[in-house]
Amino acid sequence: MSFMQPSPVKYACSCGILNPINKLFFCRHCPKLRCGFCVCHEIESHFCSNCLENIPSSEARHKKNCCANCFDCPCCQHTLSARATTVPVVRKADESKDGGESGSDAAPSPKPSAMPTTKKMYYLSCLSCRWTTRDVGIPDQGVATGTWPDNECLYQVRFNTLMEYYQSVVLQEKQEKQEFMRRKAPKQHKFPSLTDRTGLTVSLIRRQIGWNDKSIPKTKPINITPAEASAEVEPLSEDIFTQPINLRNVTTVAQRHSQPADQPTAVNNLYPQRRSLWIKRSLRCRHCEHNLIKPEYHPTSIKYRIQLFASYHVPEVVMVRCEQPLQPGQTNAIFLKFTNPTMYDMTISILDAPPADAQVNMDAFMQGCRIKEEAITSSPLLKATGVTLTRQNSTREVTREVRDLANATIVPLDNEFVLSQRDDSKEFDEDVQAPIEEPKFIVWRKGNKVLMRLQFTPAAELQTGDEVTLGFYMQYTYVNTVSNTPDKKEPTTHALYSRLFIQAGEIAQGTAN
Amino acid sequence: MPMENNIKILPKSVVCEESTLRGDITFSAGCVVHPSATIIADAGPIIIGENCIVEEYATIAHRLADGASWDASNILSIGSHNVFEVGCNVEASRIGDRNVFESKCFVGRGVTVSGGCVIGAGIQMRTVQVLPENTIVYGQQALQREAIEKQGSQTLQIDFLRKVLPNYHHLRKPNYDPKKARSVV
Amino acid sequence: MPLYETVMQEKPPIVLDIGNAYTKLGFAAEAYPRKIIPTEVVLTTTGETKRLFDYVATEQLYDQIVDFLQTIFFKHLLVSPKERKFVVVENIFGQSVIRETLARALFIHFDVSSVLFVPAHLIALSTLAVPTGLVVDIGYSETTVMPVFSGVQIMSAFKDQSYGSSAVHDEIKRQLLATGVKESLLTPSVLEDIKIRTCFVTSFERAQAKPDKETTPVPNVDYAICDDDAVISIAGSVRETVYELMFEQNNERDSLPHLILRAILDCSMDVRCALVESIFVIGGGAMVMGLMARLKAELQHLLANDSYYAERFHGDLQFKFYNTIGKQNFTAWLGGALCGATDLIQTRSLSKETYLRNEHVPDWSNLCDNRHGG
Amino acid sequence: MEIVDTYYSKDEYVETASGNKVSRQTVLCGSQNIVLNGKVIVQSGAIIRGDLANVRTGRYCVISKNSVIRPPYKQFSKGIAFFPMHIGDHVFIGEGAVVSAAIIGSFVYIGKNAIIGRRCTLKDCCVIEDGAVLPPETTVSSYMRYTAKGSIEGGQGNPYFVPAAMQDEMVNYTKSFYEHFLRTPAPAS
Repeated sequence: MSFMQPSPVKYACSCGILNPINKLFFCRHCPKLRCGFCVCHEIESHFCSNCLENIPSSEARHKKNCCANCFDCPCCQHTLSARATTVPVVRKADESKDGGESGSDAAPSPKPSAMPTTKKMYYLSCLSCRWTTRDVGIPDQGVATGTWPDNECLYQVRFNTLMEYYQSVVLQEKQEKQEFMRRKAPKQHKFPSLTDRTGLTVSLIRRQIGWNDKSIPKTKPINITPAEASAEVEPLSEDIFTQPINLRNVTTVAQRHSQPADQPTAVNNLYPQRRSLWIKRSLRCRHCEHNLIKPEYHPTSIKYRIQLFASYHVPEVVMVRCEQPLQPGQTNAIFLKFTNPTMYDMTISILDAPPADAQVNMDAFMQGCRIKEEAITSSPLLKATGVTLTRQNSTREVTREVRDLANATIVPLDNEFVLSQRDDSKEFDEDVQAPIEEPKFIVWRKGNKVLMRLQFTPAAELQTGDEVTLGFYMQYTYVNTVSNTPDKKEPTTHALYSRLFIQAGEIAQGTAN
Repeated sequence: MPMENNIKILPKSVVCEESTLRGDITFSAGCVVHPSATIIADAGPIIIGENCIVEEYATIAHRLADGASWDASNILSIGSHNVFEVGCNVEASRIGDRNVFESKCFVGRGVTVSGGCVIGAGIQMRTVQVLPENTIVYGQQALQREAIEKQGSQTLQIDFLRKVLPNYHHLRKPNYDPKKARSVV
Repeated sequence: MPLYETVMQEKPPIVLDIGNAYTKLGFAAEAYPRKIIPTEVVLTTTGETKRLFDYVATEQLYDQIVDFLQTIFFKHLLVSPKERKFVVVENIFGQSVIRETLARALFIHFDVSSVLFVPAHLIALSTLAVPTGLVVDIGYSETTVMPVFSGVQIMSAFKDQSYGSSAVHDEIKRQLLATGVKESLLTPSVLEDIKIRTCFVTSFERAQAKPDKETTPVPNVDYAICDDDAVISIAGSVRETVYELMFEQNNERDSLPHLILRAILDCSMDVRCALVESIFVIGGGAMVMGLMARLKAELQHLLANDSYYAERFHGDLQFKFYNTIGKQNFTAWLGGALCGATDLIQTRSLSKETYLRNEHVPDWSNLCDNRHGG
Repeated sequence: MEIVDTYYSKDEYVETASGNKVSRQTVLCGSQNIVLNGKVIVQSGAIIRGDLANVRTGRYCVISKNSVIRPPYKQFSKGIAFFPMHIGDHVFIGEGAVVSAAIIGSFVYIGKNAIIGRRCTLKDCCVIEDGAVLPPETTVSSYMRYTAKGSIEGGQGNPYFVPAAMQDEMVNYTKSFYEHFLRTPAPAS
């Protein structure tokens, strides 16, 4: 079983969504679990995933989020590779260009009179579908990342005219409106004057003296020729009724859409497409606006500057196995392995209801939020979906109820147990720990790991093949080394809890009646 | 049924001993068979043209149709300059020249592969069909397109392999020389 | 010009046209969308791919929209949505739950600064710089007709019918199943591919001649469905007739030409002539070969030979059509991109502050929003 | 889920001084050109073509059953050359995978029956899904997931496609794979 398979153990994130621990983050400042849904995603850096070059964001915007050097195959969307061919060129400058062009058939015959020298010419080739730039008649280039034809837009000029036209129309409208408002609501003078009200006389006098009109010259909408409708429409070619079509020459939807500007229907109009850039993201807690993840800048670096993974802070629970085949209504036990990832000992208790004191604290907190909210949220839609909103700074966090999936009852542990701190040096120690008095539900203990036996009973009404899910609350002590107030240096200890759901397996065949 | 294996290897071929060869198989000059390749001639002889490469875990099979039996005249003829890449499984009824069967592709019995074709990695072809010259089958949806030119030949690779493989592998000796055979006649 | 230059210097607004089948996305003031992607969402919880607008509960739709927008921003547009301005091209008769949920996702989850909702038909017409036109939008799930006169949509004359690309897909499927093709082969993507690569709208003459006269059949096509490794033969008749459902003659009189003529008749007398001479066909479904020629022939034919229309239309009318700039499937998006490039984005948008005040998107059909004369 | 113990018989595997566990049913061609840097598992049926060029793996790699590790070649105008292949630490190569990459970084997961074409570059912490096909010369950058559908997803900081703590996940996985890959205990005597 690798981490690639869906994990049977899920933690409820503070936003209410269930996730395996490797998709969760732990905000040390809150301190709460966060998942990909309830954090704020931000763009850290742009890079090309093919040439692994970092692209500054201004350049990325300028290049329309495309890499300047890498191209995608218009046929299969895989990356194109530059291929070099050596073509003989004749010395004469004016003829060298011809040589390059005829180089597409790889072996042009050089003129015997001229001195044959060779020159490298490049074309792009797809190693997946074998498409090449020669397929569509693009001449080879002298440099590998050469001047391959860009998406050209046939109506760009028209589009620009339209844009200018609308911009000026809107602007004019705006000015007229301002003018109107100015007249409608004149300045509140003590003594209303007629000239102020009309605004006529001042400008009239100014004009009479020969001065410029004070007011901003009115922008006139630039003229545009409106599109003309025509009675002529493109006729259906008669060939279609008689000529068989070759599907290999007709592009697919994906091919058309990868070239959005012209969306060619024939394969000989496919052109290499600049490769889209990728981003590294940083994740930010919406609640306290601290970063949860901040990757290093460089595209090839795999490190993080900030990495608050849940697996570094929250005890990891791994399901080992169930004691017996699962039967509805029959007491069973599950073996769970707990691992303490932190440098401090943890005290863990397993409960079937939220810890009482925590509940009170959280409830009070939530209640406080909710009251504030009721005032601002009045949308019936939100109420209908049962979503409550917590107003936090600029962004709000949408919290939902944890969906209770459990269909088995657990026997909560009668006492808590201690999970020792992680000590990497212990890994190499051979000496066995002195056996200590253990609660009887602990099967073994090694370093920061504990294997534990938890009793549970699947619900009696389950059928063969039904998935048994058990849910419990895990309360653990967490030592927070960061403090929100700068003066306090001592690490603080919190009692936190997480809600866990474990898919124990399916009800086995043949109920033992 | 072929009574026993009858493997003819022409000079300049490199056939590793660790390959599985069954039935009546003829390797023309310049073929390279990597270790762990499998060639099965159950239904009739297989004749492999010049300068073909058969890589690891590649399988070329000339299988018996239901109810049929060994027929010496039912020859599976494979053209020259074909490449059978790692793990491909080819049972095509006819194979021309200069084709590339990429890794882990499967080409079923009903398929006729003409020449200059490329069957992309991982593609399964079972339906009875004829692939015209220079067909490229590619991608997840196994789309087909036509290349403008034939695939380049692999003679350079064969030259290299012919130099290197004997240093590391036990080879089956070329056992059939057409010149000698002719002189005997 | 200084005023709108400042608009453009800040980050360009994002323009979204979320269609039923494909979503067009890009930036304002650009002449074509950056990407055209299927309106499908890969659910982050389970990893499965599903259509964006397939949902049971509103909360589920919200999650799907969030996931979908997340992909748009961080995979395709590569910009942070925070504090951005948006232009959203919308179907004016679209479901308000989708509109509301989209607005909620944008404002609350992504914290955008403003959203400008623009009606698709009207905004598409802006790409022509003409104030009047009869906009016919052939989309995925429906075909809609909206007359616009002097920049005002004539809502009362709006017409829609459920034939769009998806109806054509169903028709292809029906016809192919009848020829004995296995149903499992005909996945939506295969049907779309068959439609786009082999089918066309036949000529008016051939469509009329069909029942009595034997015409030379259109060549068949062998189509390889490679996913399942099968080859099916698509008869010429299939290629030719699947689009006929848009022109079907029946008692309902709801084929596309009828729809257009009825929409025109629902407008007041003095605008009809202008509309007849300014038909504007947009939408992905309009990109099929032969559609315009057929539509024109049908319209002229009805006008001349159908007594109902002959009585009501007067004079020598000639139907005229506009050509789109760019491709038909992103014309509405293009209008949005033009609109987003102007100062309207500042003045007409729904700002975050306004939205948060009552968590509601003003809607023309909602009486409450119209009461204050807004 | 906890990795369950896998047992092998004493005759089937050879354990080297550096802790490599190599099946006897493998084809290691040109073994003098193959360097396994310790605690590497090479399972039955795997082929490593050291005869074509050098192959070097880091520590804690798993080369599963029937996979083929084959240095890539490149054709030049004057001939052909096979390039050495480097594989980093903590790399898992699934069953039946065909790997012809030029470089595989560390903490890489290659799924079952994946095909890695010639001269591909797999950077650290990337995932190749089961059955994915990478055409030659593909680069998969860190924290990317190459799907069986042929698309690339993920990226560093994207929480959905590749675990953010991919490095730790792969270290734990390959280590515990090694620790749970045990010789069948001798019958109690």
